[in-house]
Amino acid sequence: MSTEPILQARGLNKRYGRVVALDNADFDLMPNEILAVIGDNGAGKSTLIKALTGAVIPDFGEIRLNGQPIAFKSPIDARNRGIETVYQNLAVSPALSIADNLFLGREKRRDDWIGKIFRTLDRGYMQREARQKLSELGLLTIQNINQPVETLSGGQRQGVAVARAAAFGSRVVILDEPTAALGVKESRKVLELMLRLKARGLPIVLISHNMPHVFEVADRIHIHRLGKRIAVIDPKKHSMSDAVAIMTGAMAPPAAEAA
Amino acid sequence: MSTEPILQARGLNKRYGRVVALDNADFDLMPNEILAVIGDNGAGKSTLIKALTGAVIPDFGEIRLNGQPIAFKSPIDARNRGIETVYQNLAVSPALSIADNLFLGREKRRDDWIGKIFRTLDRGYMQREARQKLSELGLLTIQNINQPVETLSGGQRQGVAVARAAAFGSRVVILDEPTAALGVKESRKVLELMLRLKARGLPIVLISHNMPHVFEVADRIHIHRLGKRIAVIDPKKHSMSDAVAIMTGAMAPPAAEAA
Amino acid sequence: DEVIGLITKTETNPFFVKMREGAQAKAAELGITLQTAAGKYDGDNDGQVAAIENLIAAGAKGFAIVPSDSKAIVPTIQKARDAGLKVIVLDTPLDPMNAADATFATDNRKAGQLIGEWANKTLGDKAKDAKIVFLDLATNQPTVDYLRDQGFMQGFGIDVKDPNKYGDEDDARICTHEISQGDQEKGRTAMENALQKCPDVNVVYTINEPAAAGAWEALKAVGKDDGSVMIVSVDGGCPGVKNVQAGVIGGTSQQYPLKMAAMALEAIHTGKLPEIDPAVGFFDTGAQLVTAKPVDGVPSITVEEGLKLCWG
Amino acid sequence: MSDNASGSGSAESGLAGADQSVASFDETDVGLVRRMQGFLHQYPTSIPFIVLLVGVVIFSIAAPGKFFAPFNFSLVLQQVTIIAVLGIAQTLIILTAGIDLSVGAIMILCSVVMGRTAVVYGVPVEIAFPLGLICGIACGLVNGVIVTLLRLPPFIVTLGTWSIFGALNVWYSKSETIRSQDMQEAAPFLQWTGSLFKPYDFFSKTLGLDWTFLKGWVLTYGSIVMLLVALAVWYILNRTAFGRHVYATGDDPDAARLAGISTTKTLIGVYTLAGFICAIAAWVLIGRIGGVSPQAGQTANLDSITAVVIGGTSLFGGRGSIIGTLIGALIVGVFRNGLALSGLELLWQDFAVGVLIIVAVTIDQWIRKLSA
Amino acid sequence: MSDNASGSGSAESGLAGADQSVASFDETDVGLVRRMQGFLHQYPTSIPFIVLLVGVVIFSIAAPGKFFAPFNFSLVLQQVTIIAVLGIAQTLIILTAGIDLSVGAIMILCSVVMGRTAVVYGVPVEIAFPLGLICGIACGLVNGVIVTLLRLPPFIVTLGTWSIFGALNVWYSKSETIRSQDMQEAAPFLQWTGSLFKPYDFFSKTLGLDWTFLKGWVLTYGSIVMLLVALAVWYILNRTAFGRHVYATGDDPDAARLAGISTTKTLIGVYTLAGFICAIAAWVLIGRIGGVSPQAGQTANLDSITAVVIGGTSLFGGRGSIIGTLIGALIVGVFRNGLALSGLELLWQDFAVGVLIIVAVTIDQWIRKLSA
Ligand SMILES: Nc1ncnc2c1ncn2[C@@H]1O[C@H](COP(=O)(O)OP(=O)(O)OP(=O)(O)O)[C@@H](O)[C@H]1O
Ligand SMILES: Nc1ncnc2c1ncn2[C@@H]1O[C@H](COP(=O)(O)OP(=O)(O)OP(=O)(O)O)[C@@H](O)[C@H]1O
Ligand SMILES: OC[C@H]1O[C@](O)(CO)[C@@H](O)[C@@H]1O
Ligand SMILES: [Mg+2]
Ligand SMILES: [Mg+2]
Repeated sequence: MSTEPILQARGLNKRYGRVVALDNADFDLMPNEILAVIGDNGAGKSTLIKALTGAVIPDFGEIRLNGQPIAFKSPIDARNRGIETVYQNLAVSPALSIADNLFLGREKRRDDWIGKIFRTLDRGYMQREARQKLSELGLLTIQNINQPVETLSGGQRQGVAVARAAAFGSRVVILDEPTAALGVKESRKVLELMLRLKARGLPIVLISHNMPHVFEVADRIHIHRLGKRIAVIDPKKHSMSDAVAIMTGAMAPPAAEAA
Repeated sequence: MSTEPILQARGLNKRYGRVVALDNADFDLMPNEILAVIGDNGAGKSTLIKALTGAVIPDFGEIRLNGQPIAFKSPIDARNRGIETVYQNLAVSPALSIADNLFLGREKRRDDWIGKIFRTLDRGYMQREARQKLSELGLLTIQNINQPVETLSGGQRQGVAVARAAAFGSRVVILDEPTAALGVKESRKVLELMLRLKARGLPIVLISHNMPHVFEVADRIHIHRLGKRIAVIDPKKHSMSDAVAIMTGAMAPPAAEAA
Repeated sequence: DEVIGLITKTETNPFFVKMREGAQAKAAELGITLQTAAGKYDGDNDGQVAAIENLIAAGAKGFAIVPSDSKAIVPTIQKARDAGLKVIVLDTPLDPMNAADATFATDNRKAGQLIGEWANKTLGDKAKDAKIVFLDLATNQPTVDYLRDQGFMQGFGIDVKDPNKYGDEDDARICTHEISQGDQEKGRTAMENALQKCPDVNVVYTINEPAAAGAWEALKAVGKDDGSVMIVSVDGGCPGVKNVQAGVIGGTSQQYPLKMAAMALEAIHTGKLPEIDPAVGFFDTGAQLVTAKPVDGVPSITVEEGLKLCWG
Repeated sequence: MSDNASGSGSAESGLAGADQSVASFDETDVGLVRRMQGFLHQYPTSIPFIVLLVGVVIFSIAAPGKFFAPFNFSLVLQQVTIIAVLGIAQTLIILTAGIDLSVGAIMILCSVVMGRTAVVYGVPVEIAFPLGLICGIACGLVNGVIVTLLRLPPFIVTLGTWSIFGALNVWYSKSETIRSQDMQEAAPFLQWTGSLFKPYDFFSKTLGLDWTFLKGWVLTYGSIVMLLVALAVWYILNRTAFGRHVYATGDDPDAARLAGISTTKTLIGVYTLAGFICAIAAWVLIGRIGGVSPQAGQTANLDSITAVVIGGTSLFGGRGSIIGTLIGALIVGVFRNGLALSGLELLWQDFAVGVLIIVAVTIDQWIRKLSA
Repeated sequence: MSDNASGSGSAESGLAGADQSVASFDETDVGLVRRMQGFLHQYPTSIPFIVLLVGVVIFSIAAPGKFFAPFNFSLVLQQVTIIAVLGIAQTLIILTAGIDLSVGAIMILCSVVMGRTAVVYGVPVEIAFPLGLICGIACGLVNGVIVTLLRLPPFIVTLGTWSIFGALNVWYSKSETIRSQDMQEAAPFLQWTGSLFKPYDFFSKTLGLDWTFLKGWVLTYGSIVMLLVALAVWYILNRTAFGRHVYATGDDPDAARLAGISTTKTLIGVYTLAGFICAIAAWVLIGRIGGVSPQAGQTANLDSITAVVIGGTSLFGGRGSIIGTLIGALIVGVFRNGLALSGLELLWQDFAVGVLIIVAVTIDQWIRKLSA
């Protein structure tokens, strides 16, 4: 933990009318780690990562990427800086096909002169790639890659979103409950994928309510409660039971690690 | 298993264009049991329960409620027969408040003459009830019961849907991945709630990818694969590992119990 | 500071735009403020009601109006007169006509009659087996619509049955009535459809000159711009008179909107009304037939004269 | 797998003694700005009202003496009454994510039915008037039944019935206008909505109060009818189960159906109620023009939709309010009236109306954002 | 807790050797009906085409000899061209869940700019024509910028600019008509869209082919321009990244933004392109009426939206097609033309148009349901 954080936030605040979603929240993501963020429903986890990725503009607070202060105006800004996110509500376009969704915003053009002049898309390539990415996630039940996403099952839809983030993240990958709707087999593939990404040197943020998953892959665990980070624990030094106790307020956060 | 099933289906079929979602699927729910339905993503679980509750009209196949053939035309028909469902996509109205959503379709009128003549709603009552139901589920972070549901966190939203089904189910309660977005604490409350409902004599269908949850509460496990029921197993006689193996096709379904 | 109003049917029909220009010039001459308003479409009564009310609120001395609905506007005009405003109606008389202080208008039935007679006499013997297409204004037949249409028939020698309604005649020479909404594009479509029904048409009556121009394009497209079809119209706008010169329109009844407006402003400003023939009931600002081929017994003016008097 | 991972059971043992308190945050920052924000957030319909007030202030300066006068305000109110009533009907439809292009045609048809039946066919007004109301209900029912049973887009259905009701209007009315004088003789009741209510006289006569500040203010009974209709529909939308179903149906029809609402019944109810309100608008229309004009109201569709949208109701359904629509209608009315009095050339009045509509909604959105 | 529940780890041990095959189902049932169904399911735009054919058959019977003739078909095509071109512009906007009430006003304004600049101000058509196109682009850009930067509902924005562009039209045109003859002298190029293309002559002259079945068929160059515009926009929508962004933006703007699409750029692009297409429509309009009439096209907004909706595009955005719009425009054109030829009384023609529109879309929905 001596190195500088890749992504850092201090004193983030966000209120919606009378509801306070972020209350002076801090955040640190270190290079090449898997950081899990856990917390009760409504604790403000999703709002936190939305604030970090430009999907929500915090009322005040500071965000730094590689030590530089940044102020993303939109998720595009974050994406252009290599931060790829799977939002909890998935952010897929229901009427578009699986392949279209996977490549949304970074469509591949044909390499030949037609592509150059007429900006024609290389649909064959994108369909092949899409099929392969989904197979890697074990989503074998998808029968038709040109099916609109709205006709997919809940888990298949989540698979599309995860495949997209994994395929394109170049600096940070953030996953907000990526396995919530996934089956046993498919969840396993996503965990493997995360470890593969980490092996490639990417730091990952994982929001999850699944403690076994969290304790399996996380290097550090950020515990969020009532809009703020109340502790960061090392999964090797604490049990799941401790984590849950801290997260729900049953146990005081360990002094040293309290944020 | 000598008694007659409460809800039964034989040979259900449903295809969407070239995609076959249900392929001669069978189904049996016995009185006063918790039946778990498990299967890969896209196996057809959600389509199965939609077909059972009138949300989707099967192409062919037979459904019986208490031994009587039925053909629900819409979810209202099912609800009027006491079948209450939490659909995977939740079926909440984003712009309406939590209280409005909880009582949607069975609003409570004022008891006095004003309510009789002007059909005035008893909003105070509905708000109090809503707050209480959510507290029972441990969703304590909801600060404002008149907040539109769209402003809730993913888990809070799921809590609203579960609370609604639990409050009003009178004959069968069907839950399609009710804890997918819930935290540890909140999931625990939902499991407890299911056991309470069962104690009240209600049979319950639980679709879930969470094997520990399934094996904890289920009396029987219906395993769905590629659009059909391939086995029904007894969680006391089989391990989670067996269940997953059957569900993913790694193991042949046990002969006696194969559907 | 004296305010006088002018309310027209619409804002885009050149007829009303020129009327407004005439009024503006007069207002500048008299040193008064002109407050203008218009309906949103031809037939918009409610817009005109609001316009009158606003003039009352503005403390106007009086106003001139081209009523969109000659009956429905009457109570509101009464309200204005009760509030002390002078009201002069232009172009389209009220029903009853005396609900206004005065009416300065083209006699639309007479305008129709002029082109009807001219068409009949020009055709001569051929008139008795003419094939006539009518490009009218709208399905609901507002006053100008039936007045001109029925006037044409009377002039042409067709039994009109009910003189305040078209479509009830049984003369074999009438081939079809189509709706043009006084619009060039719709006029063309109407003529195209009419041609399908009446391929041997030789007379086209049009409600106004935009409709006539549209009809011409349709005829041209099928090679009937060779003089085999005669178009007649009403308006006498400059483009219309030039079309008479070019042989597109055979004859048109010219109206004088600038005169109507200027006279009205003068009258309201001075409070002196011109002499009105009680037999007619309104001050006829005149309608003259403009044609390059005059015929005996139908008074007309030449294209050159028409061009001097034309508007827009 | 880390050695800590021993199943959900072990994780859950941490639950014992979990904090049961509701999240709460100190509300210390209660300055004026925050309180304003809070107010606007809670009562978002007050925002178009602010925009309306801004408009009034501007025109009071732009057209001094003429615009800001009780008489002129009464005028504006009269001028917007019909569109406001149609706007209420339209709001109901738009809340269900529909659109009704036939409101204008229904209104005219019903006014013709009321007026012509009473005046031309000499049927007593006690029968002709309800007949007109039934006409509205029937038209609305037709729309509703086609929309729900054939599952067609409301745009198409009402575009079709617009043509159909329009043709029926031409057929029944024979395109004949009914004059005010004839109406007054045969069926004065139909004109009642146009007669004036003078609050000052009323209070001084009934209660003996000499409220001089009320002098000069007049209202038509039509405006009062409009307010009553608005109140009733507001009540239905916000205080009855049907109203909640209207919002739910527009918000997400699939979710509403899965939640057990009969969207069919709700939609048929909405279209029928809207038809009835159009018939009320017909009555107001007769009062306003004194008689019946079969060609009135061609821009009524667009005008009513405009009032709804300016009033903050979403064309995508599920979000909006009746009060917004009333204010939306007033905003447009104030702009048109104010510009007419400003003495601007007609052409530039049109230009200004366009600009002002955009500006008004911009301000509205801007305040909303600040108060979010 | 059952004794089996020993964490997810134990459950996952069952995964070893999981079936890796893709789900597949026998496609045995390949009767004609199923193949038809499959075809319709895959090519849903063929459905409105079927409805169009049904309309053609009906009118061929109802107006024998007149309706079913090459010449009449050419006419119908000419009659719908303007609305079809505007409909293409409108489709782009509606796909983004917007609506453009200003398309008609942009078209007129641009036709006035092209025509008046060339004929009245004597500017060479090489400058006047591009100026007209720039006018369209500028109008569209204004719409797009206001919609995105001020985040206002497109309905309001284009309602406002409709007024504004309309005022500019009155101002620049002085409401003066330009005659066909004057246009022909000063700028015949602007009329080119109205001139006739005869396929038979073309093929016999250029290729020496004597295709007699083509005799009698004529097309205006305007219709050809329409087809080219349709083709280009179809290509943009379906074969370029921009097109995918248009659909995504309309489908769910929040999701599109989160997925990293600049909905602002997409929307500005769409409105600008639509403005450009309106300017093309202006050119087609000049060809059709020969000259310039500042009061033309007043019903163009509603007509273009109608074509789009009948063509199956959803007013809620994200779903629809250009081909649908062309067919939608043709369906309305065929109905109007067929009814006009049928000899029905005008009033009942209106009635029948209303009924037919509803029936057409009902059939469309019904086939869709069967093929789902
Ligand atoms: N747009 C909004 N308007 C009002 N309140 C909001 C809005 N978005 C979020 N909230 C509130 O902010 C709080 C935090 O929500 P958030 O989605 O960040 O929680 P979370 O920790 O991600 O929960 P979950 O685990 O259920 O996903 C919740 O109480 C929620 O109701
Ligand atoms: N409306 C639809 N159109 C086309 N295909 C559909 C539609 N609805 C579902 N499907 C397909 O049917 C199959 C079964 O879907 P279903 O939602 O029942 O799966 P599931 O078992 O519930 O999966 P999950 O665990 O991910 O929720 C999937 O392959 C899905 O793509
Ligand atoms: O649309 C009918 C109107 O058109 C005119 O002929 C002018 O073109 C007017 O005299 C008439 O009132
Ligand atoms: Mg969340
Ligand atoms: Mg499912």
